[in-house]
Amino acid sequence: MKKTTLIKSGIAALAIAASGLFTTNPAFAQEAVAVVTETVVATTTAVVEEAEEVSAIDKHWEGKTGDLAMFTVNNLWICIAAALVFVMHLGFSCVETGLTRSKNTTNILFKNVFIVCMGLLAYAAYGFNSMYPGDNWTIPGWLAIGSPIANGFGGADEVANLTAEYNAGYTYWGDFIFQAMFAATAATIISGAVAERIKLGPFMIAATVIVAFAYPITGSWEWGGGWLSEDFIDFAGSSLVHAFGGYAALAAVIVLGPRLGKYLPNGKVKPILGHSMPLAAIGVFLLFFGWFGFNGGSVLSANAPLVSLVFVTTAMAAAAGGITASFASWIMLKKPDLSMALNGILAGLVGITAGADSISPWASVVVGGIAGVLVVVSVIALDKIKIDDPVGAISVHGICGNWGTIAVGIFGAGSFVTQLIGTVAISAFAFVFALVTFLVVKAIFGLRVSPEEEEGGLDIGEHGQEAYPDFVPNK
Amino acid sequence: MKKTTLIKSGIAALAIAASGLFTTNPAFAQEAVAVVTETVVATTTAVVEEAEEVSAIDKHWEGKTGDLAMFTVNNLWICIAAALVFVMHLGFSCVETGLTRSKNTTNILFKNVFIVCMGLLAYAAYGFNSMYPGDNWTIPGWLAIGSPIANGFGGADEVANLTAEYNAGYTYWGDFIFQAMFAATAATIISGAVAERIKLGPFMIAATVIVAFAYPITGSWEWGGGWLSEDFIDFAGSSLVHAFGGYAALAAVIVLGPRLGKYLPNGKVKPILGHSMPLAAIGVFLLFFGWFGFNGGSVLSANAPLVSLVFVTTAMAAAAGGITASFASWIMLKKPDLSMALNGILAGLVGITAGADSISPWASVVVGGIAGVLVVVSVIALDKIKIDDPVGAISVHGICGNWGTIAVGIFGAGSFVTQLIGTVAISAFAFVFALVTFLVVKAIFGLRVSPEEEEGGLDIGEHGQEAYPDFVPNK
Amino acid sequence: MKKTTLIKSGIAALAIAASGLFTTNPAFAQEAVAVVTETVVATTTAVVEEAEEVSAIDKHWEGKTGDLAMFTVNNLWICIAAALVFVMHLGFSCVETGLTRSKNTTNILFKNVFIVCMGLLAYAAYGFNSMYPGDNWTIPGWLAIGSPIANGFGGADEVANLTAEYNAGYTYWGDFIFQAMFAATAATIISGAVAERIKLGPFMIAATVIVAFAYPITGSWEWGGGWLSEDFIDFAGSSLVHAFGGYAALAAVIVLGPRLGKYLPNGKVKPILGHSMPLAAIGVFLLFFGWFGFNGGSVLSANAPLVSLVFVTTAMAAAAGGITASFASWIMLKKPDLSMALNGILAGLVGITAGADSISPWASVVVGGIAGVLVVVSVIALDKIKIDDPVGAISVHGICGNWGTIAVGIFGAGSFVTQLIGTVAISAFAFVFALVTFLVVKAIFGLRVSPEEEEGGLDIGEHGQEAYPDFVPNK
Amino acid sequence: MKKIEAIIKPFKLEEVKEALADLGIEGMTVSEVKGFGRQKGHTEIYRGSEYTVDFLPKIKIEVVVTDSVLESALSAIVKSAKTGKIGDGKVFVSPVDEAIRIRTDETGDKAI
Amino acid sequence: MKKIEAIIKPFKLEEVKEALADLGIEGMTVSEVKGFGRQKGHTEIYRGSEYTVDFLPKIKIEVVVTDSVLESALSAIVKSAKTGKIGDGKVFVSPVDEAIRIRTDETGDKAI
Amino acid sequence: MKKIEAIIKPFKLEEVKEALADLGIEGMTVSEVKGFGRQKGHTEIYRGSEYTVDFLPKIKIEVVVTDSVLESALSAIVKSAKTGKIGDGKVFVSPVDEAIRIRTDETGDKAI
Ligand SMILES: Nc1ncnc2c1ncn2[C@@H]1O[C@H](COP(=O)(O)OP(=O)(O)O)[C@@H](O)[C@H]1O
Ligand SMILES: Nc1ncnc2c1ncn2[C@@H]1O[C@H](COP(=O)(O)OP(=O)(O)O)[C@@H](O)[C@H]1O
Ligand SMILES: Nc1ncnc2c1ncn2[C@@H]1O[C@H](COP(=O)(O)OP(=O)(O)O)[C@@H](O)[C@H]1O
Repeated sequence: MKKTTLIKSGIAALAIAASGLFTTNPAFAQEAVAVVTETVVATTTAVVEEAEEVSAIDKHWEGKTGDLAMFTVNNLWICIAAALVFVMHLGFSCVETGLTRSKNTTNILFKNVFIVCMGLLAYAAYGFNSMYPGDNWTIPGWLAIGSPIANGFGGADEVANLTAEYNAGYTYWGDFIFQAMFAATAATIISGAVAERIKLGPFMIAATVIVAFAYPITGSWEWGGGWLSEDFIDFAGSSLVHAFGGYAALAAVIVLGPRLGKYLPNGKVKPILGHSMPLAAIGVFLLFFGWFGFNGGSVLSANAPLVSLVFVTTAMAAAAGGITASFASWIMLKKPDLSMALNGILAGLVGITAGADSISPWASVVVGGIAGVLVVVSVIALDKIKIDDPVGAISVHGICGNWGTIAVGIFGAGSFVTQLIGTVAISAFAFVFALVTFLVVKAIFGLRVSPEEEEGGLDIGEHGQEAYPDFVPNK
Repeated sequence: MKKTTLIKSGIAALAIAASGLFTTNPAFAQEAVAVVTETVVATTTAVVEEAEEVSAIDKHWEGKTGDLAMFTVNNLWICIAAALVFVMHLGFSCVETGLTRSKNTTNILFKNVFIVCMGLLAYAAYGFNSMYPGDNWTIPGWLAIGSPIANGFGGADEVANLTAEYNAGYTYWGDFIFQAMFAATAATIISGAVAERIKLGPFMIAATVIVAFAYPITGSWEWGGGWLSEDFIDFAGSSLVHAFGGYAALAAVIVLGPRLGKYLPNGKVKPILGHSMPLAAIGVFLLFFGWFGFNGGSVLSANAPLVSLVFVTTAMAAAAGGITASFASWIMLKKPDLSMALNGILAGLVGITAGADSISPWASVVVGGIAGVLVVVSVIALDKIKIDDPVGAISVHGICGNWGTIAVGIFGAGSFVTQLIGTVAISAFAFVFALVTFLVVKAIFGLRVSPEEEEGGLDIGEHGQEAYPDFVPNK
Repeated sequence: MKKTTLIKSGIAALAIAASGLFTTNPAFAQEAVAVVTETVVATTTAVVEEAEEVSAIDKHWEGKTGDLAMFTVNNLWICIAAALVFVMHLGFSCVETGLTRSKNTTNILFKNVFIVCMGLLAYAAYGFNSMYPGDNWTIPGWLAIGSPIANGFGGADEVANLTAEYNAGYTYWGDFIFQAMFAATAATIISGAVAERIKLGPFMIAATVIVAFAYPITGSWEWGGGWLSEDFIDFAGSSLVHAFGGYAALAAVIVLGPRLGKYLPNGKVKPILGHSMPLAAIGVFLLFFGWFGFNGGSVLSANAPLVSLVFVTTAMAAAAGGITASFASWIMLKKPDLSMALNGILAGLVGITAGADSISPWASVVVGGIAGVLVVVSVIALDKIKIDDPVGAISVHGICGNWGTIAVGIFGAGSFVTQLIGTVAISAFAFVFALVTFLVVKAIFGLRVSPEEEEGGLDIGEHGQEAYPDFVPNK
Repeated sequence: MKKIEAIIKPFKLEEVKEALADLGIEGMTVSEVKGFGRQKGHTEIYRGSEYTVDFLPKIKIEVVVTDSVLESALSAIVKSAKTGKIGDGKVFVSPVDEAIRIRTDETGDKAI
Repeated sequence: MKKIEAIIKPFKLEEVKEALADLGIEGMTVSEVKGFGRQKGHTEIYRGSEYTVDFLPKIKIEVVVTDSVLESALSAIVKSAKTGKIGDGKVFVSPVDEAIRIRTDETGDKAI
Repeated sequence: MKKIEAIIKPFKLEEVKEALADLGIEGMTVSEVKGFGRQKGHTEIYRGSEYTVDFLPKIKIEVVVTDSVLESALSAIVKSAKTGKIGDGKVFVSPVDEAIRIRTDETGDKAI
């Protein structure tokens, strides 16, 4: 009963998100087709016309083969970078799975699959245009109401969208796909922090709301030309993506509470070990790989000096973070802790993200190195105050996201105060929005699985599907 | 005895495939070197001459730096796309391994390793030139007999092969490597469907025959300028690659029969659970990633509007497929089934492949979304009629490959009837060719391992090598 | 006590490597910041100035959009190739982890994480400038003392470093990041061969010394314009990277000795099985993928004919190696051995690396095919002489690295004798340097864990962290 | 009260369980074990070196029964686990002094 | 000397161990098993087909004790393992003839 | 007939098996267990929090023997499993009433 209601709500939320343009509920598939057909036919016609109109684009580039080549390589890089950012979602999935128990593996993977898919759709339906409103602000500099991507397509003049008239670095589509891949990241960060105890349906609803509505708001402040866009510097999103996700995760964890048995009555912390170090390591390496797209693509063109500099600063900060976290854990915890070394790499990456294009390579080593220490201290400190974050998401993305933003005010081109204001504003907004969202969702649907389900694992509880069922005699 | 004969036959098949140009049997390695030397010396000379002749290429581009830059970025994208398609083979390996039992893991991985390697070699030796025959048709529009890649190399004029004279989008080599990576995909699809019960040697022979001879035939119909090339639209191969593989898999499964214990005497279906959900999820994410190369590269240049549009439609369809399959399984099967969500993403990807460049983004959501539902229904339906496909390959690639092709007739630039004819013709050819191949191989070598081996696992039976042997005390 | 000393030494080594520019010891973080600030401020100023000076770069390209586009696509490819080479480190990690026992998994992953991070930092601090000394040789043609990367940044004229004035194919940064990714590879190769018995701290020190000081020396001989750079041909490093790593690994294994229980008193070899075939296979596929960047990027531009030819020869050699190793193991060992097939792919890749741009595709099949047989024979032979190499690193990288280099003298543009001299010189230097390094480290710190620790696993012994702890009741 | 320990081939578990259930036996405990017996292992080659896999995967079923059903349980197990081929496994019977159901504190035959 | 075999719910292991330790019991052996009992498994659906998971994950604790502590050990186990819900598990007691400590060759009660 | 249960250090399995085989003992069953004993576990730190690994990996060997070989089997096990260091493990002997070879229906000593 309740489950069905839940699903219906989920569908409803999605349907709203899609502004009525499409629905994902298969039961309504036929209706959906009908509903969609009109729009589709319209846009299809547009596509066909575009094909015929190709000459307009050709005309645009006539006699400018050099410019066309530049535009082509720029746009190609944005697309490839989008694919690399996509890989980060696999990275997140692996890290989260590896650092939690095997009985919750199916659930974690399912959440990650959902988030990527939902994120792309929600961003198309709403986020993209509300994050980059142009002049269509609802509250100037602070809030814009988006309109579905279809607008940008069906109605637009192709030359204006598909050539350098749109942007020297990419077409409208290149722009969209790169930004869309970023969007889901915020929810993925939350997913790790709330793992092993959150109800699937409510999580899906809350994550959808945050990705669809909250992420574009702070995004518009800086990248969309809003109130932070003048002096605040957040190159690829230490604050806008990572701190955003980290503080939303913090709110979620506070509402949700720690995993059973993590904090003992005697005040001791009982660690709950992750079940697969290879998965965690694969995840971090893939995140490192994908980050070349995340930061490198944020140059928003293939500009040779900048892209190559960004690759260098990104790699150097990650390396420094990995090294300092290793030694920090070795010294502070007696033995070199692989999970900390891995978190250290991520910390370095998050740390350099705000200033990857404006911080010198050796300064990036300092930024990443400090992030690597910060993450170790932060992970330990959060456990002290009973904030239970199985994968270290709050420390990696929240704390190091703040640090990275501020670091631009120290080592980069930014002003310390502006950077501080910006990162605090973004983190605070993310925290409050997520807090309200999770509280509301909790009030309506409940947020936490039963203790029995938590003990037995969410794989059985939510999915009836073990992740490693090989010794399950079944009939 | 028999095993040796088998191996010899395998070698023979390969030797034929290579048109006598090379042999992979190490026992004959010395002879092989002798045999090959002549050709090699000839082609090597060519390479050297090319090096000296570089001026000819330089001359070709003289004063056309813009054109050269365009050609360079185009060709680079084809190469990178080829590498991304290569990653799909890792994706397939992981999905297949994850969705089957651990006792057959080594066997599945070995088959996948073999297929990629063999596919590349066979395509070089025979497939490439028979798929793109130019004017050298044996039966015009229907069949061409290939000639080894060496011809194209040693004998050709370099300027003609290595500049835009060959193609505005790529060199001869770029062309080859991109197409070669596609070729092995068909056999990989079969590999998943016949997993956990097929004899290794016979599978290798059948897979080689299908990849080397059958795939280029249907390929030539459309992409090689054959009878389907006029009006039929199959952008990146919903039919030519996926439906082809899916229906070949169907034939193989029919000849082979279901796994022991899957269909109970009482008519019930006993599911055989996959042994590692993380592997399955990693596989699907990697396939999603690689698909950006599969579809994006099929633009056959780095054309900015088209490549970026294809990235968008590809991602949107995948996302929609993942979402609808999740909800479809949730509603129809009571709980959200991760393996279905994963299949749904693949379904969306297969579905959009035929029309990725001609279907609008919102229509691609519909195409992918329908594919996601289709795959769930199809997986369940195939089990009803006792077609045992451990990984859902027939549903994902066959059924959704058909759907995707037809969808171009609904939402894209194609005609419904032509699309239907095309996909049916390709699927039918693949089915019949594979049926005959597997029946012949079965008659000669037998196709199925003994029940004892099936119970004990093919890892021990075929390879004497457990995939996870850690608790095997051995001396 | 001793442990602390060890750590201090590690830090000292690193500190030296960084030429005093930074330190990774978190305990000294504050001091470090202070120490670094001066340099950082200086370089930061430079960055800012660069931003203002952008016009100088613009001026450089004025009226040359075609050239700018070429430079941009070239540099982009170098960057993307660097990212692909990075993926190879994940590949190595997976292969090594998969082919060893689960009780040493955390340790192996930690070593690999360390190597990548340390390699990048050490190469920046010392290796890059000593490998490419320009005219600053200490012993002309044989040895150069490097200077930190910062020099190249802070002091340099931006136009000279960030345009085609630096190189037609890449900026200074593109150059650095691509070469830096290569550097760590040598140590990663060693890591596999010494797995399951080496002490962590001493390994870290030895690996750092070899990567930081030895690798740039042989590198400078050929790629840095040294005594081998005239006639010797080693396109992407069959000798300079792979044989170097392989022979350094051989030295390490000789100093270290075999794993307990590998070679029985009765002269028999007791195989120690790898614990996860999926991990090993994932690793090899990722290495294959990354190799497109390793070889393709070594064209040092996006030159269409060469990059595409390199993609083809690389793929064909890998495929041939996989096939011949499969059949070689099938014939020689009765059953097709997946681990050998995987090693065969790597053997083919290593084999073609020296001549990927100068060997014709069919000749590359022969080169790769021979490498595939060689690796099988070599793995078996090394076990006969009690050289215990858990992952086959010496055979894959050492033996096949030699073969690949010599093959250029047979099938490619090189002279047999020169190639032989070059590969022997490089291998011998690597062997001797590593031998001395490991002997010294052994004398000072000890090199081998205790038999108890070896039996219990290095995960517990060195890290106190199991890789798969799920059935560990802990409090 | 007796404890029956049966070491069987893994794929026979389902059948044995059903056979016991048919007798009304409602509880049993199963584990994965490795067995060494007449069914000699197999010789394999890994990377060129031969080795013998002595221990083969088996399933151990433990079921505590009242004396009255012992005989029928034994014959049910033997019948359903038999393939007639080497390696079918063994059944051992041993005395049990007491049984307790944790949930209810019931003891003796009632607890089984 | 008696051997106690307790089949319990996995998350109760820690508590049971503590309860035994409190009695001064210094040794025990634990393994992962699957149990079949009154706590019927659950019906799941995988890719469209229903199946029953009959066997649920349990932990088996084996502890050999002297006759004198048997009673207190039993009640400690029962008390600490109880949730009162179905599936709590069972405890079986069986005779042991002899015990040997490998390290010292000690036998009998001293070896426990 | 007696059942010997030996809890030993994992890396000693091979030696113990050989020692038993030398006595002509042809069957045994082995499983992975975790042991708690005098050999106190170790304290580790994971992400900053300390915890004790109480249970150490051990191997359990179960072998049912005729009364006549019991003594020699016991001493073979003890001798081959001994390292003299804490944690060597224990051997327990308990009565077995009956043994059946599933393949042949043989019972008693012949079935072992
Ligand atoms: N004496 C024994 N004690 C304990 N387990 C035994 C004993 N003999 C056999 N087994 C177990 O029974 C299994 C089957 O024994 P085996 O001799 O191979 O079969 P069969 O009796 O059918 O020929 C062995 O793998 C082992 O696990
Ligand atoms: N007769 C038996 N022999 C061996 N193990 C048993 C027996 N009965 C129950 N068990 C074990 O005890 C566990 C709990 O039994 P169950 O009947 O589910 O619980 P409860 O007695 O608390 O209702 C089972 O899962 C099984 O492992
Ligand atoms: N009373 C017992 N009952 C069951 N198993 C025991 C008992 N005492 C010890 N063990 C097992 O024997 C193993 C070794 O015991 P321990 O006391 O550590 O070694 P030692 O006796 O050599 O000092 C333990 O890990 C545990 O598995």
